[in-house]
Amino acid sequence: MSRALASPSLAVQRGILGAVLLIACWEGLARGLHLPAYVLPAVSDILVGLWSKRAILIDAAGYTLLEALVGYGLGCLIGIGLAVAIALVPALRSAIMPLATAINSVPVVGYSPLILLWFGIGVSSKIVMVAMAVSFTILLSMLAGLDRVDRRAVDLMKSFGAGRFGVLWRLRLPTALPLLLAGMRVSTVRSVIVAIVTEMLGAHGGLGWVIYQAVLQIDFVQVWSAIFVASAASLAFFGLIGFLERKILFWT
Amino acid sequence: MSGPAATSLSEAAAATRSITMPDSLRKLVRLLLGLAIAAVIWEGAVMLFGIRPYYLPRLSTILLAMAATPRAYVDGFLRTLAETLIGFASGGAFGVLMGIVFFRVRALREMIFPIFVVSQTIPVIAFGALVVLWFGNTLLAKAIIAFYLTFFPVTVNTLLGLETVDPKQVALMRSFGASNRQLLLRLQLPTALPQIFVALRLAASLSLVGAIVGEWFGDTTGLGVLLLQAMFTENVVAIWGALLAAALLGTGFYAVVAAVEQRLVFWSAEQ
Amino acid sequence: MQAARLPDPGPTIEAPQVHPKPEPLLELRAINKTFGSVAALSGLQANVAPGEFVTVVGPSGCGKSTLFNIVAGLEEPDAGGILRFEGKSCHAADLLGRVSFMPQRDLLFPWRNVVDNAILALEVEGMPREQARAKALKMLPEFGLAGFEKQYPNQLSGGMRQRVALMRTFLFERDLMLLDEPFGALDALTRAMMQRWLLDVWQKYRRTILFITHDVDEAIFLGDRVLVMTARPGSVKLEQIVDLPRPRRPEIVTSPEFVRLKRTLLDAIEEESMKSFQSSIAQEKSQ
Amino acid sequence: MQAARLPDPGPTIEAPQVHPKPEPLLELRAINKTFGSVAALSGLQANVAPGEFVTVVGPSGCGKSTLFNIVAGLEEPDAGGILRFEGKSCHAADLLGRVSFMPQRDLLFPWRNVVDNAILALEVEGMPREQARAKALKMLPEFGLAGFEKQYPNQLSGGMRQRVALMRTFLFERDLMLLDEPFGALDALTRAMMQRWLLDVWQKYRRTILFITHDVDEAIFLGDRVLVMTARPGSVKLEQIVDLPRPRRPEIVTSPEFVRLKRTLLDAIEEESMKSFQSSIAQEKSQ
Amino acid sequence: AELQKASLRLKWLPQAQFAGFYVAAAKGYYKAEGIDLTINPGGPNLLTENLVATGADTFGLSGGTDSVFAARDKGLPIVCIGVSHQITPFIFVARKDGPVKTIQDFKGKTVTTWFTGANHVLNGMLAKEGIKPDELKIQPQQVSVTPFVDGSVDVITATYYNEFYTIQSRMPKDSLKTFVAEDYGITFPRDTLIVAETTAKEKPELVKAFLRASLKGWKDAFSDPKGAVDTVMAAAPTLDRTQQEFMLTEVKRLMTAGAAAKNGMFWIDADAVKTAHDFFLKYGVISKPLDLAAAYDASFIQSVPVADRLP
Ligand SMILES: Nc1ncnc2c1ncn2[C@@H]1O[C@H](COP(=O)(O)OP(=O)(O)OP(=O)(O)O)[C@@H](O)[C@H]1O
Ligand SMILES: Nc1ncnc2c1ncn2[C@@H]1O[C@H](COP(=O)(O)OP(=O)(O)OP(=O)(O)O)[C@@H](O)[C@H]1O
Ligand SMILES: Cc1ncc(C[n+]2csc(CCO)c2C)c(N)n1
Ligand SMILES: [Mg+2]
Ligand SMILES: [Mg+2]
Repeated sequence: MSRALASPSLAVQRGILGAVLLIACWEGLARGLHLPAYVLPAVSDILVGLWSKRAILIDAAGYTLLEALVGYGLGCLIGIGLAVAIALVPALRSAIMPLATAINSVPVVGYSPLILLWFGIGVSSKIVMVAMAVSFTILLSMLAGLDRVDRRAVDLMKSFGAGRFGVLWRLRLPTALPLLLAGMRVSTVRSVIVAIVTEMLGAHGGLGWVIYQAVLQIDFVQVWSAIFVASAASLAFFGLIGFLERKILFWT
Repeated sequence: MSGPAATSLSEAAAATRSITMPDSLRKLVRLLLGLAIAAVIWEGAVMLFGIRPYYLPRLSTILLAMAATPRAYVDGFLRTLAETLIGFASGGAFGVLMGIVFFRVRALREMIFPIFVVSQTIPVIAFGALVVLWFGNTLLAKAIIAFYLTFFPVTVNTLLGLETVDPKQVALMRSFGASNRQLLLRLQLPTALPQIFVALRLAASLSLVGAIVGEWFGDTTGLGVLLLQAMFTENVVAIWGALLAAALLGTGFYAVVAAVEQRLVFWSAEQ
Repeated sequence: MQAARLPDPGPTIEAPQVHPKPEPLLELRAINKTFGSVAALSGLQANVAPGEFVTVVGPSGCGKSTLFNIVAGLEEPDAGGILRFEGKSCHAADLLGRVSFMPQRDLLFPWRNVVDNAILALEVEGMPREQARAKALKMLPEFGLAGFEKQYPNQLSGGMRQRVALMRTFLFERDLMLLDEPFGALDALTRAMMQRWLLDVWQKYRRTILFITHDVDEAIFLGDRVLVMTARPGSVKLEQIVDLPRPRRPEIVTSPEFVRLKRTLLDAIEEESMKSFQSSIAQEKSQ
Repeated sequence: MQAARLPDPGPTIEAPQVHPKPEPLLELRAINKTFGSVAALSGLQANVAPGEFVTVVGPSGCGKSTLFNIVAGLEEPDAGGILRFEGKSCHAADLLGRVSFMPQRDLLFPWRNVVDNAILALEVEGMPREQARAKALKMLPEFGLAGFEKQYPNQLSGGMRQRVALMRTFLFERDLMLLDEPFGALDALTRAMMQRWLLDVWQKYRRTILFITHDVDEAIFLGDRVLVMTARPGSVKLEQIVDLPRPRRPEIVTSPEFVRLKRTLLDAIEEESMKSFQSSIAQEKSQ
Repeated sequence: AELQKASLRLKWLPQAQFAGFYVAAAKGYYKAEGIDLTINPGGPNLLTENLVATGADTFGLSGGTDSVFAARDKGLPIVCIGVSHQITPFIFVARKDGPVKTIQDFKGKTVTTWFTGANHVLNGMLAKEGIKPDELKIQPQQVSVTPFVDGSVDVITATYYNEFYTIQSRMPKDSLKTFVAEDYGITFPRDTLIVAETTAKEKPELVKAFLRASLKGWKDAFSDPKGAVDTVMAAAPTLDRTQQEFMLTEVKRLMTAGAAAKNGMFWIDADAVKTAHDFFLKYGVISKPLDLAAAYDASFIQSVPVADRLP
């Protein structure tokens, strides 16, 4: 009981300790070596910059998060859907997997010119890019999870007269959940990044757009402020999925 | 040992081998057939539906354009391959290592893992310029970016895999007096291996992303350079050329990793 | 596969001691099963009449579980074998969902607690969860699991896990039940109680049961008939009718009739088990 | 934890039937073990003399495996318990690597074939792989596994898996062996052969053995002493010395002496098992 | 003698826009001046001023006068030693048959532009015409000109040498209407050669040598355009030759326009720089007046005889 209460707080303490050490090193390096802002601004300067530009940054973060979330949701649906389709119709595997691998082995950013061409410079192209990036990770994780099911357990379900769908729903999906959720957790961060990267190639707004503008205006404090905001947003997203993961996977 | 059972086993092995040969050949033929069909569909669809080349050029046009400057594609392919491999190998090794360290040393995990997560939330493009600033236009700089994208999923999955080890099996090993090292090598890593390979397959793709994006910071050779160039000269044919080359590289690399996985993780092969 | 669908082969040629019931529920003829280079079953032949309780004994690794997998519909026998269920020739796969099967390993799902593991088959059948749970909860005490309904499998002892698996099978009510060493991990008394209870259930509902065990006493005590299997590749070596009166009292095990049957069976099994150990004995002698 | 390191409590107060050997190899006093709200063991007390063969029986879920886990060093008893090995007071963890332990589930590694699973403990000890394999290959026939050395666990029958696990334990040669239902999944004859073989090994090498079983015949046939455990929370209800002459012949099971012992033990077990089923019986009566 | 290592960071990917440098390198003009020069391409995510200021690169061909102002304004220690494009390289393009006939027609229309300098040109032109930027829909311009060709954008920004070519290859030239900055009295010289302040101070000979070699390269490039495009295409083989030849022609026009016609290539036109500076100051693009003499140092280019600077 007391351990259950004490250990997370210890974990948090250590996490904070790690963060503090990192920030101290950074601050010390930047201040100690008098690094100019265009090499590496001090954390304190970044935080000050962040505060002064908070309105712009919050707006941009909202814009980016919207793209990331919608794309993420879409990507999860597509990835899970494909994996489930493969699980239900094994013949699909040899059709879907090589194609998915080929598509995924080109960096999503590689498609950006085509996606921007096809979907325009607005929000939809970012969503498509995020969905593409997320769906493959989810597909792989989910499939690995679905595949690792115990053959004898499948046999048992079959002997109960369970069809493919029954086996999938009652056995394979629960077996796949830990891997799926791990994939979903990793994907949170990627979704924000892909949204930002695509914004940097052409957008009406968002953190990537802010970063791109700031680079060209040689405002590196603003670049880092935007990166901080992006990090915080991804981290919150990551934490949320991690929280759900722990709630869902009570038996592990 | 060389009783009748042993003979029948080796016979069985020989039998399986003689079945595998045409099997792999058949797979290859099927693959080539699949590719040919895809090519015909592509070519046919563009001609049939009159798709404008700015949206989708004919496959033959793309292949001819690639054949016109083969050196550019071959050099780019090899260079990107080298960057990818270095990034993948170092990222994979570091990822597994950190997974193990985090698994073993809870305090380190609690201190550093959040920082790893934070590091992954920084878009590469934002700090790619810094990498050029620090490491110049070197192969190393690209490999570092590939490494940066690769190690994290491997760490996460290694950790996850190590944690799924059956405590009863750990207990058994412990009862044999197994040291931590033996526990790791003989039980925990093998148990985690399927999970690690899921991440490595992902990492195969991510390391290529890293290499290509890395080449967007003022490099002279590589598929990323070709892609960027095509992108900004709005040369849709060349974009597709670079995409096809990247797809070939990525799919090939992925296939190699998947093949290694099938060899090493034979026991989890299901259905 | 086509070869398996031969026309009805007419009345089966039966050994004299075979049960004389006219229409078997399950009929197996010339069943072979090979895994790579290992022949698990070879030329197996057996009939099971409706409502009959048939026990199966045989040396370890002789193919008993393989036989069950075939009858449960999970594995097709090699081409040429004949499989008939309720008088109709069929593929093994046609039997999926028509027999209730308890595998040798418990195969509980770690994310389901005791009750939810028990109602798995009911859920598959489409029974609403609450109704299925209510049904299962009522049975818990009978299986010695009262108070454990909310536990997860990793919190149970070996015997308790097996009882949950058994309960799951019982809740899946089918004419034919296949039980693969269901009492293997139970202590003597729990085992004896489960045996008596099983006989009660069987007599009440007249479900046909095929029952694998390693305990000859158990095989005789429970069965109408005992099938003794040969060493790998397995086939039926002996079909022994057990014509002890029912209901059977625990004391029956000391009756001369029982002891005589046991002797016959042990001799048959011993002969087969010996084959598995031929080489080991040769080795021991040479030392 | 400090409480466990009490000064030597002097000569133990022993029930009259306890083995009179002067220096026990293993000594357990006032052992408790609680999992959350479930008390698995409570006030357990037992001694095992060097070279002794002690069998343990008790109702399912009474804490036998838990006891073994403690003696194997895998689980610490609750504070206050006393554990002594080779005359020295110690923590459970100190026993790691000093007893050879066969768990109830086989726990074979799916990525290792039969031989490599068998040599696991030898490898851990640092024996070169080839040497260990040679040693294991020689033992395969004795375990009825000849010709199966290259198979992987998922290609084995239940009994074969158990034999591989048993072989793994035997290759790990330690003074104290803990066997948790090692013959549970074996057929009658294989089981009888393994029993005789185990007695041979035990007499030849005089290893001390603690052996869990559900089969009272087996417990008497093998043991110098039978410990009967109470229902959960488990403790030792009865220590029954088996003073049958050795070597024991299979025929011994029909001797009056054997039958008398069996009656005593069954009565004790029955009383305990009944407790587990109290509620179930109440329920059955009410129907 | 020992060759001195140096690098030139371009503002963009290899193309005929930078032909002279590639020709000079290929013909060994830098080696002849004692410089072992590496040409590093730029790209969308790199800022040449930054790389030169930090010393990662010795020389830079950076965005233009606007980006030099911005860099100096932020305290980056760089100096401009020459200006390549003497007049604004951007134009704004509309369809002849479309609704935009005059700049007044921009009102309420969709205009795309780059927010990397070209936006200032647009704002300047609008200001001269008394139009406020919020009266039209100004959007960031993406890579592709397709939205304009498709008609979903009314006015697009184009460089003479690049996008204008692409547009013309997809719709007839006489269907286009162009708006030129100079017609509205605005000039933004672009493509500035820069070095770090320390380089300018400590290695003036290196800088001069670099300029001499580069100018020779450019002269060769203009006298043998086909050969120059060959050289560029050796560095970037997938480029479109016709487009590169077109680019070189246009770049020559931009490099030899205005004061350069008389004073030669890379001339720093102090008046044009001053006008641009005042304009930026007025619109708050830079925070404070800059010391133009320190930011633009013409002494290096003037060390090369005028004859060697004329193509
Ligand atoms: N990790 C655990 N968490 C919670 N409860 C546990 C745990 N391990 C064992 N128990 C409980 O402790 C009790 C004793 O379990 P144990 O496995 O020792 O029984 P056993 O005597 O070996 O039974 P069996 O003969 O069925 O194998 C059981 O009630 C079980 O539910
Ligand atoms: N999937 C498989 N692949 C290869 N061999 C197999 C497979 N399944 C079973 N076998 C082999 O078939 C034979 C019979 O196995 P089976 O499990 O039917 O035995 P069993 O009679 O149930 O034994 P036990 O009493 O030990 O459970 C064994 O020799 C086993 O090695
Ligand atoms: C994303 C993006 N940003 C800026 C430009 C501007 N631009 C147009 S041509 C060119 C090269 C040299 O003048 C530059 C920098 C672009 N095209 N794409
Ligand atoms: Mg079996
Ligand atoms: Mg147990």
